[in-house]
Amino acid sequence: MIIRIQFWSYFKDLTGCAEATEELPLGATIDQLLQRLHVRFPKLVAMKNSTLIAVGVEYQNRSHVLREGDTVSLFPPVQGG
Amino acid sequence: MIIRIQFWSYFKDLTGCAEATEELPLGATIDQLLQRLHVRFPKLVAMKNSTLIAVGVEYQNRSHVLREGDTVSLFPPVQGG
Amino acid sequence: MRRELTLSTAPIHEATLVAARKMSAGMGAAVYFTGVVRGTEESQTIAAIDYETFREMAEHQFHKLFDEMERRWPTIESARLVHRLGVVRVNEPSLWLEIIAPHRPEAFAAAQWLIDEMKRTVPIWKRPQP
Amino acid sequence: MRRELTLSTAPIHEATLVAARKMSAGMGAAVYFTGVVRGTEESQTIAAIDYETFREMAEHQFHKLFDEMERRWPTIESARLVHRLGVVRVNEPSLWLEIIAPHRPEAFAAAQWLIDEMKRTVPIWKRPQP
Repeated sequence: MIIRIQFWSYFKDLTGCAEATEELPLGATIDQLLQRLHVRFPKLVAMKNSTLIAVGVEYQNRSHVLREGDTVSLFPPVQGG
Repeated sequence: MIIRIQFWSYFKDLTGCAEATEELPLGATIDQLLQRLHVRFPKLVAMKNSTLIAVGVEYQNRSHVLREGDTVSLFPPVQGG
Repeated sequence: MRRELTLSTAPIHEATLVAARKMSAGMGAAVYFTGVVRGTEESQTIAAIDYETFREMAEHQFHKLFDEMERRWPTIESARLVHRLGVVRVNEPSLWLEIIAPHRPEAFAAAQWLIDEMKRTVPIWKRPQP
Repeated sequence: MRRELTLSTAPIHEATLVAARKMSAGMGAAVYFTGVVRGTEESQTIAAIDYETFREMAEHQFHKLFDEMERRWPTIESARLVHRLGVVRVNEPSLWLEIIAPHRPEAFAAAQWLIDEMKRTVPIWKRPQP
């Protein structure tokens, strides 16, 4: 299945792009997606422990199972105000 | 000594006046003043436990010793806002 | 700490007060409280509240509170407080307060503290008008 | 609970927002918070902050917070929040919030809670500009 990925804030600088796609096996989790992305964008590895993850507009944890058509957002801690 | 008394808020309704004077012996306390006023304005007696007392612009308690020229204010609990 | 105290029968124009804000570059937080006359007082419908003050003492007590506020929250840059006197109709503001500080927590804490203390010590009284 | 959310690059006109307040006769308290860009960020002098958002998610997360606020403080009549996006210069407001409630305590509590939660969950990020 094809998963679309969005990067926000300085994660765009770290990856050099705002969006990417990955092809993953059916039933893959966010954790599996992150492993792929850490190979492809090694600068994200250092951010591992502070990375926030959303599918669509909801936060999800790393064990969340992805589905065809999902858009996954990765970003650093939020700082509104 | 002559002490001037001011009544505020509904204490004016209870006494029927905004100001009064009392002649008290030198060294008299607020407590002695209150005893006089309770005789003169009996409707103040019911308010005894909630009466706030100031000399000039400072709160004082009942044992405070008055001085010639003092202005004593008596009023119910404050309710700003 | 800059302080500005107004006890007046004039209506409170919040928009004008807000527009007059002064805030230096180190300040990040402005907290405002507007107290408005409610249509009921102790479950009775009212049309207005008549506010009375012992002005000289009220000003003195407010300045004591500002002094204490400055001791408790030394980073606060400014406090402005307006309390309306006389007849204030339902839905009109009777109290307006602005606290300016570098950060949120002290601005919120000081604003709440000041209103609580005012209600305890500043000689202002209300008379509901039916 | 009435709610109004604005995420926009337009400057925040507080006086206009305050003048547009709607408040029913049962309400006695309006609490405002204005967050202003400070001249230093992590002890570096800055000229502005550039705010970025993931708008669709930010709106969704704000509305979840409004829902939760309504559950926690059911007496609150209205919440209005404006967050500015893009470049906001030092001394200009980036955040404006209004909470209207019958009484002070819930208005202050809800205002502080909403800002704290926003800073935890709403996808908005800052980039200081030298």
